[in-house]
Amino acid sequence: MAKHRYADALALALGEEMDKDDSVFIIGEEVGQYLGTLQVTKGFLAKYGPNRVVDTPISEVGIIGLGIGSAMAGLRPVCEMMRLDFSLPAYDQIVQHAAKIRYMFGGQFKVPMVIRGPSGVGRQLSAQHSQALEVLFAHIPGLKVVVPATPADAYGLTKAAIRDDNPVVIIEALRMYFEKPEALEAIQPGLSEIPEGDDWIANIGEAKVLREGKDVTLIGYSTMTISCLRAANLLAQEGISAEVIDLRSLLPLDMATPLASIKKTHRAVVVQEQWGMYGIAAEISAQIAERGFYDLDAPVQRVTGAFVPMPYSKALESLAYPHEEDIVVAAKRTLGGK
Amino acid sequence: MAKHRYADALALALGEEMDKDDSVFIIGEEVGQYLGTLQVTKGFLAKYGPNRVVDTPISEVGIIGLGIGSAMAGLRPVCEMMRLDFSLPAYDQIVQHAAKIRYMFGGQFKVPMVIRGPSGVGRQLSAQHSQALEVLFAHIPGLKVVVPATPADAYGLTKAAIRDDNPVVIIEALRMYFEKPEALEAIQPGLSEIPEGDDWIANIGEAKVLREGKDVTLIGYSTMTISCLRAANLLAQEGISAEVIDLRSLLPLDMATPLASIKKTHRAVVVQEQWGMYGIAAEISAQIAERGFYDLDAPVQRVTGAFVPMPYSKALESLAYPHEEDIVVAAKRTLGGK
Amino acid sequence: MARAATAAPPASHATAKNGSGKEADLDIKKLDAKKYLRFYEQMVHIREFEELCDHAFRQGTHGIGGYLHLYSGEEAIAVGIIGAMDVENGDAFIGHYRDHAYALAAGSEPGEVMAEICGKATGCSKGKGGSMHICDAKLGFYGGYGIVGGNVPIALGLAWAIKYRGENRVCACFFGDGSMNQGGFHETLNMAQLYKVPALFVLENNGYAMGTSIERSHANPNLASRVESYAMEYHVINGQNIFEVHEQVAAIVESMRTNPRPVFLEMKTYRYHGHGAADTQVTQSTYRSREEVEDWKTHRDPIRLAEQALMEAEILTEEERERIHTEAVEAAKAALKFSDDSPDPSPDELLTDVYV
Amino acid sequence: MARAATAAPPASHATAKNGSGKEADLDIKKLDAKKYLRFYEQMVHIREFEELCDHAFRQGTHGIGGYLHLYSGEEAIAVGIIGAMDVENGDAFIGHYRDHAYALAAGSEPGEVMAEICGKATGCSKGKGGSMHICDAKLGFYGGYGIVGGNVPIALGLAWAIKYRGENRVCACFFGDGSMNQGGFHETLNMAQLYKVPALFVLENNGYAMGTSIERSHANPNLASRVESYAMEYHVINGQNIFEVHEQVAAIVESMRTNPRPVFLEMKTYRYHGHGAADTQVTQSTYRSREEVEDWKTHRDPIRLAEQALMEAEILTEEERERIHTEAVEAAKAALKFSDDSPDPSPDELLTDVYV
Ligand SMILES: Cc1ncc(C[n+]2csc(CCOP(=O)(O)OP(=O)(O)O)c2C)c(N)n1
Ligand SMILES: Cc1ncc(C[n+]2csc(CCOP(=O)(O)OP(=O)(O)O)c2C)c(N)n1
Ligand SMILES: [Mg+2]
Ligand SMILES: [Mg+2]
Repeated sequence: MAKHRYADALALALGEEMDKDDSVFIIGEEVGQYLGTLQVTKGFLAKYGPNRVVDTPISEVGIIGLGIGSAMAGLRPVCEMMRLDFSLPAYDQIVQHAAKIRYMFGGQFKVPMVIRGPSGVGRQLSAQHSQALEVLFAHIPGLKVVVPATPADAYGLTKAAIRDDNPVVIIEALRMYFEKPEALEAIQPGLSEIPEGDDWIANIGEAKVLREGKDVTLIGYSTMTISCLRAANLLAQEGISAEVIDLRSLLPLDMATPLASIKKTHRAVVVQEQWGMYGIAAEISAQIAERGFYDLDAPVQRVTGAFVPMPYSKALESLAYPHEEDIVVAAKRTLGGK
Repeated sequence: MAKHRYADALALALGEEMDKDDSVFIIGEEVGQYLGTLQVTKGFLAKYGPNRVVDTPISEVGIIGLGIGSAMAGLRPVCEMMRLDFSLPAYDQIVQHAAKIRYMFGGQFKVPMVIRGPSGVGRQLSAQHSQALEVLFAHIPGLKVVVPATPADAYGLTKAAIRDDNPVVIIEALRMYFEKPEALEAIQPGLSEIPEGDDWIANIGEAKVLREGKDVTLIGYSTMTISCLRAANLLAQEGISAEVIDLRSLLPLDMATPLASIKKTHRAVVVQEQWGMYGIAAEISAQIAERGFYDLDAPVQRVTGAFVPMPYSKALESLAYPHEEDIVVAAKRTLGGK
Repeated sequence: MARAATAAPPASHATAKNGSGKEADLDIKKLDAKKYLRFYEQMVHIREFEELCDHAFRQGTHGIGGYLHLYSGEEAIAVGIIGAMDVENGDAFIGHYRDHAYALAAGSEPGEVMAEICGKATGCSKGKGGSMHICDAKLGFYGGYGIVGGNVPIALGLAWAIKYRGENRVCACFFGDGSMNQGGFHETLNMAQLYKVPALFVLENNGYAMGTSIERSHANPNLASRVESYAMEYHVINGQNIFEVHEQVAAIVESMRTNPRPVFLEMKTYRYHGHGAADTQVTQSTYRSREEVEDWKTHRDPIRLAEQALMEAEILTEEERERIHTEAVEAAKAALKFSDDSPDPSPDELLTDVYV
Repeated sequence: MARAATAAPPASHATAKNGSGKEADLDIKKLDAKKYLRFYEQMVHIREFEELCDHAFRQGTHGIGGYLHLYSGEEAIAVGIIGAMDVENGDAFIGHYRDHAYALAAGSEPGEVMAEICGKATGCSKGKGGSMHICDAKLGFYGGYGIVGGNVPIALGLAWAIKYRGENRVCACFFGDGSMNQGGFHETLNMAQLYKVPALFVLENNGYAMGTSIERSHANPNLASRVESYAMEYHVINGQNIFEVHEQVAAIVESMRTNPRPVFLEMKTYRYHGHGAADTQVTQSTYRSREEVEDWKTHRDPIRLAEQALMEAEILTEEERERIHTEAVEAAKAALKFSDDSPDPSPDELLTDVYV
């Protein structure tokens, strides 16, 4: 199977869907003539023309609004946010409109649009450009939210999102964009492979056991899935067998997979890149404790980022989000360690 | 002690703080000449003049931005959102600016502003005007979020919010605005009373035991606190003694009070007006299970609204948010009931 | 010779400058009599429908809750503009929350509109939307929206889809003067002009956004300048005169089909009721006088003006007039009865329609 | 007689219309020589500071990460305008992310600015903000912001506070041409004019927002019309000529003190570097030619133009010129050395400054 970088997997998925379906188009800042801020859409303008690769002013409300309206009219817009943080000026369009139109009009319309862009922390971009905003979307009924961790899912979930008839937010892991396949393969073989053949796409709403284990279940998504795998490698060196689950989709959320795992391991660590308070991991932890109450041998451990706006200085920034060592500590805590 | 309606308590608090401190002013749509959409600021324009009671265009970004800048310059703006739902067009100003300015400038500035307005469900206002958006604020470090349930707290938390040197969002319970004091007193004596004397204000970040009990702890905030009290009355009729905790503030969050209660009751029900997925109750439930793991005799029960945009029809709407009967059922479930 | 009746605006409504200055001097007799009779009839039906809504709201027994925003006084806009579109063949339109008339003007079933307002299962949005969220997909009505300015960027997308497919369709977007102070409005206008999409922006300038007059909320009450700053074509039209509205807009819409571009219409109009049901006589008195309202009702009512012109032109007889009014009252009542006879949505409906 | 040197704009930058047409025909000799020498010196210092930042970023060993947006080419704007303000006595200003120069022009310690860019504990924002979030409260600099257009509504509030207190102060707000396409920009302009706050809106029109030219993003490249649609006073100024910038703005600022109102300045300018450090020669080639950049550097460089005029007017000698340049290089190096010698923020700092 071919090995890809995350960013290339995104490009591949977008291109394939544009080839397949004329109603798919991409719109955003610098997606065309500039070849994409991070070059995901390099070559697209030349290939598909300005009707399908649409450069815009710095007008996120307009971009999302255009996406919503054109989706209602039967197109399949992919709205690129240069960074997902920049979706916030358009948050009203997303939450009050994209998410609600189907319901509030009794099902008369559908809004098959994609909102996507790089997200997350760790690139010294400081407070306004280093956020993991998943909750702001995953709390909203009517949206779907996917969080690809690997090149395979960057590909498979993007394709699935484009074909989905609902508004889907793809929260892309900026830190993964340009990771070399070899580096990923070193963490776990297969991570950079895209399943081939017969038009594979991922199923939105399915979590996945990425590594089997029996002592403790590590649950992550996006970059934190990779950190969980690294942590599992470290734990293995100490004779602890960790199962790693990649959530892949936050809305809908597949809890059956983690709950089944915990039936086996009786211990869980939930990892999230940024703010713990009212964060994604809270829901996972709560559901495990509520629904797996009698399976748990120890309190669920949450490993989350510092509850502060992201600092710029590398020295502070690296303290502000979880590393594999933090996950190892938490895992050991579930096993009675300190 | 004087008994007040919730809306009157808000007006009283705002007026007293404006009397006390010249740097306090109120700005928003229809707050002045129209006398307030819900008449909270009735008479204010005449009393304080147009410099301190500022009517605006329908420009939420401008309103919040004006609030932020003037707060940085030393004033104490109170930005009224006609409904808190309308803060969403200005969400970027709130999350990316108000919340982050202090941190990202290393503490050089403070932003002592208040964003307030009626919120919540239950008035047949349908999808775009019936939301309990607490998570969208409480997930953001740098903000404070208070959720007064009673006239006393509508008064005390509003005053505290205005005096706080940080940006504070007051999520007001629209359904409580015009509840008659007698109706509240019938649920529990004292609910409509504002503590008198010596310039009382509430402490932001303190939960409160509103009713003592020993069998199960009911945890609510805003309208759901009232529903918990009603549920406790129903449970009492069946010989079940419920303790009721009003969270009052979601950020900072006082977990010591609920955890102490659960040490005693060993059972908890957490109630939230709207969306459960990644909702406020998830954090509370998770913390109880994580930190009170060995105290709990039964899984925490969450009682939340339906995970759908709010429907308009009364018949559907009333199914979409929790009622005291639902809380009773959940409480019994913690006690081994079905 | 019968002329389109126009009257001087009451001085008290500073913005009602009575159209663009190039007052239409229309010879009614030369116009399509049947069409205008239908428009007249539609306006009367809408008026009666709205007045019955108001009544039913106050009765409190029909299921109407929440907000209720009525269109009385502005009928010529919805009727004249939607009447210029081919909604059965791909023209699209979208509105704000004052939206019953858009559906009725396009030909939606009044019963389904009323049932929606009353939250019934038979409502056009299955009772899930209510008064603010009427729609009719089969007639190209992409719905009414409750967030001021929120529908405007969506209209950009509807019009974009037309352009994308190379169709000779148009999309109309109705909104109020208050919308112009929302940032998204500006992003939309700029992009619409940049991409030359066939969007017809219809400003219903009724002088007030809730209790705030244009003068108190727009630094420059000359609204044309805001639109012209995007180099967009702009027309001011007397929104009270169905003949002027329709003739001008029909010509514009046709020209948009062959020369796709955005066009902005400022319709001068007035609302008779309070902003919504909560805006009572008492609250209205904080921002406008009864005299002002009466002045508009007396001198610039779209139905009266149409009636007068059609009768002068001998297109409408007194008998017809009475029949139409009677039927309109009956139709509104029938719509309410349809709603009253309809069931509430079934509890299962709570969880449907969140996702496809 | 020495005249303020101005040159015709290179034809390739369509928007560089070389000021308002009423080209200043300033007699340099009649101006305050000391002041302009200081401005010249400041511009040179800023240039060297920025160039060293660029160098240090590429070295990769000084702690600079993330984005880095440099001001080279635009120096006359920050220097001339902030130089017209009384920042020690209550005048305020606020900027976007291309913000080092604002602080330096106001007199912030270059070492503290550089340390911030490098994420050190001694940085003006304690290393928490970085290049995009420089500030200096004691000099009225309310900071640089990373969200396009995000600082503009905040400026409204800063200016509002001045009006609220009845002070005769002003607040300047710096932003780029890209900001004008953000909705909040419009809400702000309307409200600023409605409330007549003393806000000086400073558009740094450098022709591009990242890789997008004005022509490709503004439906109407005549930006004046957008501002005039709010009835706001508007001036176009050649941002490359420190004499024109300062003389005109100083007069405007003084008039704002006695006649408080918002004023909008369009400063025609150009950036020499890529948008940010990630905008390389390769990516720049997608939107502008090397010739265009060279043209500006050669014919409209603010430092060269000032130098020429000051030397012609015999205010600046060749010797002085050399001294200033040498000192500027040294000052920049000293700033970097200060930063290099500074510690990282202590781990405790992670959790401070979230709340008061
Ligand atoms: C973003 C937002 N802010 C405020 C409101 C509350 N609101 C609803 S309608 C309205 C007035 C709108 O007036 P206008 O646009 O002129 O339309 P009209 O009602 O006159 O037809 C206001 C303030 C809202 N729905 N959305
Ligand atoms: C809301 C938002 N959208 C997009 C961006 C990404 N971005 C940062 S700067 C920039 C270009 C801004 O150009 P301009 O305003 O002209 O200022 P200049 O860089 O030319 O000084 C863009 C698109 C952002 N920071 N914020
Ligand atoms: Mg209006
Ligand atoms: Mg620019």
